[in-house]
Amino acid sequence: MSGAIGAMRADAAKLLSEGAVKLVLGYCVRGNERYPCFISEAAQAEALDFDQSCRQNLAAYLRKPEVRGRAPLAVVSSPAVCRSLLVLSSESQIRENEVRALAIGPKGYGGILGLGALGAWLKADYPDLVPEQALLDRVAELSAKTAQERAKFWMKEFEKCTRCYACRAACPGCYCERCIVEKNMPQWISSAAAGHGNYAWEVIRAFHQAGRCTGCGACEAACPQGLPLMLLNARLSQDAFEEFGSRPGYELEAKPLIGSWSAEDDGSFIR
Amino acid sequence: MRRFPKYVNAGRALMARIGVFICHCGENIGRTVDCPAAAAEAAKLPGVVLSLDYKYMCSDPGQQMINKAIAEKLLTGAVVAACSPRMHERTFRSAAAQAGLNPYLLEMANVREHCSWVHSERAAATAKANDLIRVMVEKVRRNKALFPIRVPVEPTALVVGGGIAGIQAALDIAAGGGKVVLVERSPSIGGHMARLSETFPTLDCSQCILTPRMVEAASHPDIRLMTYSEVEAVEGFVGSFEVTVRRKARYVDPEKCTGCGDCFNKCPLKKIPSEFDAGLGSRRAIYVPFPQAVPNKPVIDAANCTMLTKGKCGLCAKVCARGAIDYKDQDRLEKVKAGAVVLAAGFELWDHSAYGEYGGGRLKDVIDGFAFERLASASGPTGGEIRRPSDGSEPKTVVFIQCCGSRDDKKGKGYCSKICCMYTAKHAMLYRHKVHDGRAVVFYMDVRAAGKGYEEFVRRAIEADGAEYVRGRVSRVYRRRDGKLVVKGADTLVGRPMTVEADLVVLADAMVPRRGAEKLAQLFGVGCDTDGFYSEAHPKLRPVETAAAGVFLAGACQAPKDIPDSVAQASAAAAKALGLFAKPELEREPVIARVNKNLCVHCRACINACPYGAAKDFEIKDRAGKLLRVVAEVNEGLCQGCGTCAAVCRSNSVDLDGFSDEQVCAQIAALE
Amino acid sequence: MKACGYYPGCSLAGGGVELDLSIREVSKAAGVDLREIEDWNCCGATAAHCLNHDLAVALPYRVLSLAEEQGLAEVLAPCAACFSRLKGTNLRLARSAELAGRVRAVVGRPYGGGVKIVNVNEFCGRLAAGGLKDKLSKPLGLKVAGYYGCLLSRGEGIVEGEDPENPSAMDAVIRAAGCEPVSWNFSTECCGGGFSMSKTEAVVELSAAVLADARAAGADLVVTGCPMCHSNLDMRQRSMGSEGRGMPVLYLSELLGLACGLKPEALGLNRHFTDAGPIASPLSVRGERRPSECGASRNTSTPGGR
Amino acid sequence: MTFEPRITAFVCNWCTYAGADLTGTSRLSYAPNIRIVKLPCTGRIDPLFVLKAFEGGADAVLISGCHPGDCHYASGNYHARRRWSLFRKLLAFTGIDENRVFFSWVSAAEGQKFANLVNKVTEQVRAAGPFGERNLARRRL
Repeated sequence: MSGAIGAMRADAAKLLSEGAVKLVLGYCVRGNERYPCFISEAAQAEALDFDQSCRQNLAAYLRKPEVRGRAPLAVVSSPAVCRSLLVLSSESQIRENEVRALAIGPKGYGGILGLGALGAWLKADYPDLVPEQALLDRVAELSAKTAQERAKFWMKEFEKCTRCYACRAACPGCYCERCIVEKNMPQWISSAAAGHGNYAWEVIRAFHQAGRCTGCGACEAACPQGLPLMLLNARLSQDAFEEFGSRPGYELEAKPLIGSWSAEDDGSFIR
Repeated sequence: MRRFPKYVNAGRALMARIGVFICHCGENIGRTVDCPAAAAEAAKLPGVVLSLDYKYMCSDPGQQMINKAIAEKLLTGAVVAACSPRMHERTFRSAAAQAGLNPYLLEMANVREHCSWVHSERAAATAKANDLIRVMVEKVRRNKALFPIRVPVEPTALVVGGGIAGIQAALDIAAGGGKVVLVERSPSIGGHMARLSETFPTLDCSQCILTPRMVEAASHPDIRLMTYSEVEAVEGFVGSFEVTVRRKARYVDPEKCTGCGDCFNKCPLKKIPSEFDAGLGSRRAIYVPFPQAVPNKPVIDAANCTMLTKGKCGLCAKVCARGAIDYKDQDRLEKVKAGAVVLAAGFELWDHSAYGEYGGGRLKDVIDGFAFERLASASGPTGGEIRRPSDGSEPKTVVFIQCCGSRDDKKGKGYCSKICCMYTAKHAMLYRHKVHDGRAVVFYMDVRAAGKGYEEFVRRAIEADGAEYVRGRVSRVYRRRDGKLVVKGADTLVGRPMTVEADLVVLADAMVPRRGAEKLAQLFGVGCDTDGFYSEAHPKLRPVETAAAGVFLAGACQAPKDIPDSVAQASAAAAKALGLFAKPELEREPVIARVNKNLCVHCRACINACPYGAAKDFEIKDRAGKLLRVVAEVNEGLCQGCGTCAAVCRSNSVDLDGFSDEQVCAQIAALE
Repeated sequence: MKACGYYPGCSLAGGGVELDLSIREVSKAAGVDLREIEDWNCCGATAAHCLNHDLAVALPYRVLSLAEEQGLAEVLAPCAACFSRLKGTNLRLARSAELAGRVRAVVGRPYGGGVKIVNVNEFCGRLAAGGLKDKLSKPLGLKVAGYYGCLLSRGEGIVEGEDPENPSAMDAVIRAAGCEPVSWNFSTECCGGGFSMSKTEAVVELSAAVLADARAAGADLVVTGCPMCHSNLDMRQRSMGSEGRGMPVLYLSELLGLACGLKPEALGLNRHFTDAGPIASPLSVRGERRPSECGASRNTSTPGGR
Repeated sequence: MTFEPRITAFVCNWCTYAGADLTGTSRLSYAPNIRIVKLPCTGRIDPLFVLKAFEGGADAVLISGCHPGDCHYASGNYHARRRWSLFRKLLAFTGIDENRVFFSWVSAAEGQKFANLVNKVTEQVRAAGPFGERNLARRRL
C-alpha cells in the first residue's frame, strides 16, 4: 500500500506542477483521524494519504462552487468515489475535462484516470462492489422480521433524527439546489424534527438514491445520531440490482434507473 | 401575439371566491346523496362564497345559474358536483368561459359515477360526496388560469418516402390545398411498387397504374420532390417543424439534364448489379434506376464511377451536350419548414441468409419475391420470361416457400407478414401463365387470404392455374450436383415427408422495416415496436397518428401492408395533415409541464423520461452570450402533459399545469 | 499434463469402443490426462426424457455432481447423446432454481452448476490447435466429409458457436489432419438414429442417402463424432445399394490420430465394419487406391476386419 | 363501531378513472371507503403523494392505471411500474407492508374489475386494522 500512496503522491505533485490541475482533493491521516484536504501546491502532495477508513466521499465537494471554480481538478478516489464520479457524469453534473481521478483501492493504485477510463478500471479490479456481507446480513435480519417489528425498529431510529442534514451534505448524489425537504409550496415533508416529517425525509432521501447510491457509506458515517442509513441504502441497492440489474457508477453514460423502463420489468405486484 | 379571451380575472390575483354547484341529475344523484345537505356543508368551506343545488345543472337554466353566479359574485373558481368530467366538463367549462371565467378555473366533482351510482347507503354516500366536493374546492383554490396553447401552422406537409404510400399522401394533401415536400432517398420515386410485375388480386400491371401517379406527383405545382435526399435533423414541433434534408450529390445537374440518356449509354462500367432488378440485371455507374423513373435524370454512383474513385474516364461529361455532368458536386443540406409530417418509410425483405436450411443465401437459384417480380416483369432483365439465375434456363418446377422468416420467432419474426400468401399465389399463377408445362408447388402453413377478392384469387391459382398447394414446412433445400434443387419438406395433411426436385425456389421473405427506419423514427420522436415498425398512437382509435403530435404514418413502415391498405392509410394520414392545416393556428390543451429554471440542476432525469422528447437541454446565457449553465426545458408544442417528468424530478423543479404539486397536495390534505 | 474429466458413457464401452480408444490415444499424444468420473451412471439417453422429465435431469445431475465433487471443472463427453444430456441438464438447472431444488432433493447430492461439458468436436479442435499442433506429422491428403448429424449441430445453448444448418467445427480438425473438408449437403441430415433396431429399413435408407451425398461430393471418407451415427453409417452399409457401400466412416478422433502417425489398430480402425484399411495403411494413403473402389465386401480388403 | 378504513386512490385519467366511470354507469356497487384523486397518468404519481396520504390519515393507498401497452402517453405506466416496484419494497422495509399500498391495472372497460378491486382492498385493509397513530408515518407533532 505504501508504494501505492507514494505513486499517488507523485502523480498529484506532477499534475499540480505541470498545471494540468489546479486543485487536488484528497485525504490526510493524522493519528486516528481522517481529514479531507485540498492541495494546490505540488510540495503539499506529501501530505496525501489513504487507507480503508477514508470513508468521506470527496465527490460530494464537486458541487460546491468554490471547488468547481478551480477546475480542472483531481480527486483521490476510492472505488466508491470512482463510482460516484461516474454517476455524477451520467447525470451531467461533471464533465470529462473538469475532473480526473487518482484511483486507489485495496488492490493498489490505478494511476491518473479520466472519467472515461474509470469504468474499465472498476470493472477490472472491482467488478462486483456490493455492500459488505455484515451489512447485508443486517438487512436480511431486519427484512425477516414482521412489518410491525420493522416499523418499531425504524420508529426508534428515525425519532433520533435531528434533521441536521449532515447525511445530505456528505452524499455526492444530493446535489439539488433546493432539496425537496425545503420546498414549502406545497410542503411535502414537514421540516419539524419529529414524527411523519422524519419518516418522510428518511424514506425519500433513500429513495432518491435508488439506482444511484454507490454504497460509499458517507451518509451514515456523517450522521451524528448514528442512524443506520446504510440499511436503507443497501436494501434498495439490492432490490435495484436483483430486479433491474442496476449497477450504478460503472458506465460513463447510463440511463437513470428511475426514469427509464423496460417492457419486461416485473409487474407481479400489480393486480 | 397570443390572443387571450378577456376573463374577469386570472385566478389568484383576488382572494378565492368559489362557487359550488351541486346537481341532482334528476334523481340519479339526489336519490342517494342528500344534495341540499351537501350544499350546506360546502358553503362552510373556506373560500366558498356560494353553494347551490339544482335539479339539472347541465340544462340551460342550470348553466344560466352558473353564469349568473360568476358574474354577480365575481367568482374566482367554480366546482360543479355532478356527473363524470368525461361527460360534461367541456359543457361547464365553456359555460364558465362565456361568463368570463377562465375555463380551467372550473372543476367537476364526480358525485354520480363515482358516488351515487355505486353506493346505496345515503349517509355514507353523502359523506363521500362532501369529501369529493371538498377535495375539488381545495384544488380549485389553487388552480391557475390556463390558456390554450396556440401554435401557428405552416400548411406544408413533409412526406418522407416516395413509395406508393408517400405518393398517395402527397397527392391527397396537395389536392386538399396543402403544400408538400416529398423526400425520397433513392434517385427516383416509385418505391417497391415500381418493381412489381402485376398486382393481386386483379393482375393489373403495376407500372401501368403507378407511373401516372408518379408523373402527377412530379408535375403538381404544390408538390416539391426531393429525390436522392434524406432527413438529417428535425427541430420544432407540430405546426412548425424545421427539417434539415441532406441532398446527396447526384453529379448531374437536373436543371441542365434533358434525360437524353447519352451518358449512361456510353458509360463503360456495364456490370454493376441493379438494385432495382434485385441484382438480376445490371446498370452503369451513371444511371437511372429504371426507364420510367421520376425524375428521369441520371445520378452517378460515386462508389463505382472510376472518374470519382480514381479520376479516370470522364466519358459521360464528354458526351453530355448540355454540360450537365459535374464531378465536383457535393452533398448539400437544405432546411424545410413543415406543419405536419407523414412518415412513409416503407419496408424491405428480410434477409433469408439466416435460414441455413434454405441454403443460407448461398444458392443462386433460391431467390426472394422481388427477384421473382423482376423475372416476371415485362420490363425486367429477362423481358418477362422466367429464367433461373444460375444458367438462364427455363425452370420446369418452381417451389414457393411461404412464411420464410414470418411466424418464426426463433430465427425470423414472430408476426405474419400479411401479403405473402397473396403474392405467392400471384407468383404461382404468373409462372403457370408463362410456363405452361411447368409445375408450381407452394408450401404453406396457412393461407391467409382475408381481403376483397383475395380468397377467390388463391382459389383461382389452385383450381384454374393448377398451382400445387402443400400444407407443410420445408426442412431443407440443397443443390444437387446436376444443378437441381432438392426441396425436402412435409405434407402435413397427408402426414408424409415429401421431396420435390425443383429448378427454382422462391422464398416469401418476411416484410421488415427499412434499414435506417429506426433512426428516422428517433429524429421525429416516434416510437418503434420490438420489430422496428413504427408505433401508432393507439392501436384501435389512432392508427395513423404517432406519439409525436403532427407526425402521421402511412404504409408498411407501421406494419406489413399490401398496396390498398397502404394507400388507404396514406389517404387517412393526408386527411389528418389537412385537418391540421384547416386552421391557421393550432389550439392545444394547456396541461403541460414547466421547469423552474432557477431550481433545475440539470440531472436530466426528466429529459430521459419524457416519452415525447419534449424535455430538452436549455442553455442559460448572459447578455454577452456567455454560457452560464444548462438546465432542462419543456417544449410546449411537444409536451402532452403526462407528468412523468414531474414525478422523476427529485427537487420537484418540474411541475404540471392543471395537476400541480400544490393542487395535488391540497387535494390529498383535504381528505383528512 | 493437463487434466480433463472424462465421461465415457455406455456406448464407448460397447459399439463405440473405437471412439474410446482413439480419444484416449490422441489425448495421451497431446499430453492431456483424462480422468474418468468415478462411479458414473447412465446419462439417461435416449429414453429417460421421453418417459420422466425429472429422471432425465436427475441422472445427469448425479454425474455432474460427482464430477464437481471430484474437482473436475471440465468433462469431455465423447458420445454425442451423453454430451447433449449432460449439457442440457446444466442449462435446465441454471434456468430453474425450482427444478434444481427438486432434483437435488431426489438425488441427495449438491451440485453448484460449475462443471463445463465438452463434446468431441470441441475437444478434437482444441487438441489440433494445442497439444497436437506439432505432432500432426502425417498429412493424409484425403477429401473428408464431416458429418454432424443432429446432436452435434443442434440444441439452443447446447451446441454453441455453430450454425445449426451449416456447422463447421470439424473443418479445422480435418484441415489439421492434412485433409480437405468437402462441401456437401447432408452434413446434418438424419442418419436414422435410434430406429436402428426397430425400423432398420428406414435407417438404411437415410444413412445410405447420407453416404451417397458424401460420395457425390467427392469425399474419400466420412468422419463423425457420434457413436449412434457411426454405427448406422458403418454397420448398415451391407444392406445398402451401391450408392452407400464401401465408404469408410471414421471418428474424428481417429482421423486426428492417424494424422499424428498413431497406429491404426491402437485407434480401433480394425474394428469397423466397413474397411478403413486403405486409409489406415500408410502405404495406400494419398488416394493410390480410392477407398470407394474397394467394393462392398470387407473381406476383399487388406488388414483389419473384426 | 366497526373500523371503516379510508383509502386514497391515485388513478390515471384515461384508464382507471374511465373504468371507475363505467362501474358507475353499470350501477355496480362497491365499498364507499375509497376517495379518488385523478391524475393524467400513473407516471405523474410521485412517491410523495403516497407519504402525504398516509400523513393525512389514509389507512391505505391504491394506485391504478392503464395496463402495460395501453398507456395514453405510451410509457407513463411503465415508468410508474418501475418506480413502485422499488418504492413499495422500501416502504415494506420500513414497516408499511402490502396491506397498505396496492397497485392495479384497470382499463376503461373493466368496470367490474374496479368494483371487485375496491371491495377486496377495503376488506383487506379492514382486516389489517387502522394504520394507527403508533406508526411513525402517521404520527404528527
